[in-house]
Amino acid sequence: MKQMSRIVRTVTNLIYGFIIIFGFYVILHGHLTPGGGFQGGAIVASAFALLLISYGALNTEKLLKKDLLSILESGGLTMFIGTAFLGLGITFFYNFLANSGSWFGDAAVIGINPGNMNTGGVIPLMNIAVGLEVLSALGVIVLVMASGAEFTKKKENS
Amino acid sequence: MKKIIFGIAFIIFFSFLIVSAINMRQFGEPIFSEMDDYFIENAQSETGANNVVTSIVFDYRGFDTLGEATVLFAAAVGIIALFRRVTK
Amino acid sequence: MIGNFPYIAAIIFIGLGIYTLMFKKNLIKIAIGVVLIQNGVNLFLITLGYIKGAVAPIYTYAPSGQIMVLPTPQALTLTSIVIGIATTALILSIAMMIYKHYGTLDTDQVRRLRG
Amino acid sequence: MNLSNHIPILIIAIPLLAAFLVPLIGRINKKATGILTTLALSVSLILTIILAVKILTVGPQVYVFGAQSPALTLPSGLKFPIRIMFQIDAMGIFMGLITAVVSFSGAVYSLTFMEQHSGLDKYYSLLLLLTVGMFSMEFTGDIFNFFVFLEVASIAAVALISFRGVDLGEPAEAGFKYMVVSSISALMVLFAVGIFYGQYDLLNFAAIASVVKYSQLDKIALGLLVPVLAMKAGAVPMHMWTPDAYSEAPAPISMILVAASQASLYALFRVTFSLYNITLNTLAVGWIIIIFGLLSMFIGVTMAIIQKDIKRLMAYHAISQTGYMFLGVGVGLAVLANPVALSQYGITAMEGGIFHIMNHAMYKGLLFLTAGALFFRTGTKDLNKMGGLAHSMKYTTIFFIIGAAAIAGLPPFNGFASKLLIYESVYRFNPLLSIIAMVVSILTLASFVKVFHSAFLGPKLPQFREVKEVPKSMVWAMAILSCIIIFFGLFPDLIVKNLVHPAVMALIEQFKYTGTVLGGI
Repeated sequence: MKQMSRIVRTVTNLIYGFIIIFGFYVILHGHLTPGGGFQGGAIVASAFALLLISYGALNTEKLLKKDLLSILESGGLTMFIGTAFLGLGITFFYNFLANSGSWFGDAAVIGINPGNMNTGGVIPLMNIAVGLEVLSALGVIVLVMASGAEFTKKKENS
Repeated sequence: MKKIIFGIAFIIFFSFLIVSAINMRQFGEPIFSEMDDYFIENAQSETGANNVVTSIVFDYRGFDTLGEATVLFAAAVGIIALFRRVTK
Repeated sequence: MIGNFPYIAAIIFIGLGIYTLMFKKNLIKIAIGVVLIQNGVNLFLITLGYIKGAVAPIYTYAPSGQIMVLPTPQALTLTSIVIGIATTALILSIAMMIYKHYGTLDTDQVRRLRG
Repeated sequence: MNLSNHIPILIIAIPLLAAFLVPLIGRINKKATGILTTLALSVSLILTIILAVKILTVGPQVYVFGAQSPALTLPSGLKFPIRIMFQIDAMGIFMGLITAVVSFSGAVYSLTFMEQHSGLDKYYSLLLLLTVGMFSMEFTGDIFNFFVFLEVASIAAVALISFRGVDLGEPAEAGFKYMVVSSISALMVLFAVGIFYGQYDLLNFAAIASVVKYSQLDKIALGLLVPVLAMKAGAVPMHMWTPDAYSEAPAPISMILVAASQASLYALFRVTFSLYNITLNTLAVGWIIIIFGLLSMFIGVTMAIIQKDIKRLMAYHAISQTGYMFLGVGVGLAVLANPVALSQYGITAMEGGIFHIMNHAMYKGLLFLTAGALFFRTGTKDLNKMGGLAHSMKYTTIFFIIGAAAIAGLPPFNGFASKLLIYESVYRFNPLLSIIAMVVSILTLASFVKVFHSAFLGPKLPQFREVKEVPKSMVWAMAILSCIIIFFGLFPDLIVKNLVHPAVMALIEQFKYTGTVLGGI
């Protein structure tokens, strides 16, 4: 994959940061507004895909390290299953933070309300964990497939 | 010959599915909704999250979500393994 | 009958996917067939949750006095969409690998394993 | 916090956590990945045995995720469960034991078998994920959760089958076939989930079983579930993926794949017995399953005789042996609505079929491992190129003889025990079926005599002069399975009475299955 024209690269430079910020916004507000870890992670990964098609696989690999993303992926999943393990005093996946008064532990106003960030118990934590996992997993998949395509093409020419 | 067998199998399967769609309950008018009513009424007080879908995804059906994240992880690991460079 | 049209639309998706799988010979087209079936099944699931005139099941600034659609199918569809992404990515990678080794995507020429 | 209540989830969560950590640890130390995997799987094997003892003495266990207490299936004022739960009865734990033993010995075997390959951290991670997927498929009481873990198992299996696809084309090809087959079957399962959900607004197996009416839609759901699960189990009209996947995967993975297809077989029995039970037309559905079995037995063995590739030959035998399970359990299903026939021979036939599941996992696993050992030392899978290996690979030869005798149903081994149960009970149902089963058994014996002759007997070939016995970890893995085979062969009554009979009764007695969740036993 070669890099695309200057117009595309300039527009990418302008917007990819905003896409990533929007993705993290969706991840963090998953328990209040439409969205959540998967959707936000997919949005961030779409920014990676944008970088990839406008700059080409080889240039993007300098910016996004595959190793870093793999570590982030395992870390996100470990955090997710770790949060589930913490509920093991009662049951696996027990929401031990909800309505407890500590982190994310405020009781929600029942019925229609403007939303309070500090609610949801373990749900925001799991959203963050899954968000990290999805963005890194999709990023790794896109990067590896793109560089693999380059790899297969070279083999074909030689 | 193979195409004829495939064609017959396809037609049988497709009519099977169409029959299921026609017999399905009316679109937009669920008959039973006990489980979902419970979620809509109690999700806010039990989990504290405003978004009922998220509270189902991460609380009531959290194990599904773990499985789904695992599928994505498995696919990523599998793709890295498939495109690994060094072969001894 | 006409009230069930959304289900039939989903079924047509699935049928197209099965047709592609059965009669097409290109590995990428087979992958597309699998994706079509996925989309059809996801569409079928999500239509099950709809209630006429209802709003999304989210309490943040929801319109007052409205009933809400069933939330479970949305959660199930979310799960199955992510699984679909993973399946598609793996299937395409394997197709790339086959192309690397055989230099073709035609199933008739790829088949080394038979009998 | 009392950990003994949490055993069902720990069996799954420990390998899952290990699977997430293995890629991280693989960056620091490559050797540690295999050891960590073996450790995690041995913990889950021990926990499975503890849970099995508990279930067989106390009764079925439920584990509700995220509830106030692990056994709280119905929160106050509800008629049906709302959370995901594990529901493990004697049948579920029977399959769980198979999975635990097979995956543990697979991991031990892999320690040296896979040593020369690169990307081992990914390999072990995927192996753990495959195990987790199988365990969850067998333990879960939620139909959507079943779909999710079916996908976990199939994606991990595909990645493992095409693990050698970097160098070779054939593994990638086999992986592609398996991927397409398993995604179609998973999606059809999902469609059936949608049908059940749309009708009853329920996702729990037991809750659906208590309300299922066998309406037109339920018939369609059954018509979708039975063929796709039979396809995943490798029954004959849909068997095209089986020989490719089994023969192209690394040997320990072929062994685990056998157990993975049996998890689908278990799901098929679960659907027909626990979900529908006598609401369906048992005679018709039973005969459909019997016909699957007959076709699998006969076509599997005839295709096996003409093979030259040793793993492909064994893969066709795996199809053929799956037919016995279909036959035994199918006869049980056909007479399910008839209490007299059920108690006379139906239960015995089912005992034979269910016992054969475990026996088959053990001896087919052992045979795949010996084939892997031959491949490890000689570098070929072609029977015509092998010969005289009995001189240099003594242990492997002994293990192969044990496995071959067991699969052919010779008396002191476990295959004989389960096959005898099937023959004598099926004979009372329909003599012709029993005769076909015996003929297939004889053909199996003939085929394995041929393999033994061409691979092990004869003079020592010059190109294999350097060949020596395989490393210790591979011998140990094969020894574990051989010991189980011999033990089962010597004391079949003990196993049938304590392990197989409760499993069969758990399938037949639907009210117990629903009662565990909904109360009212």
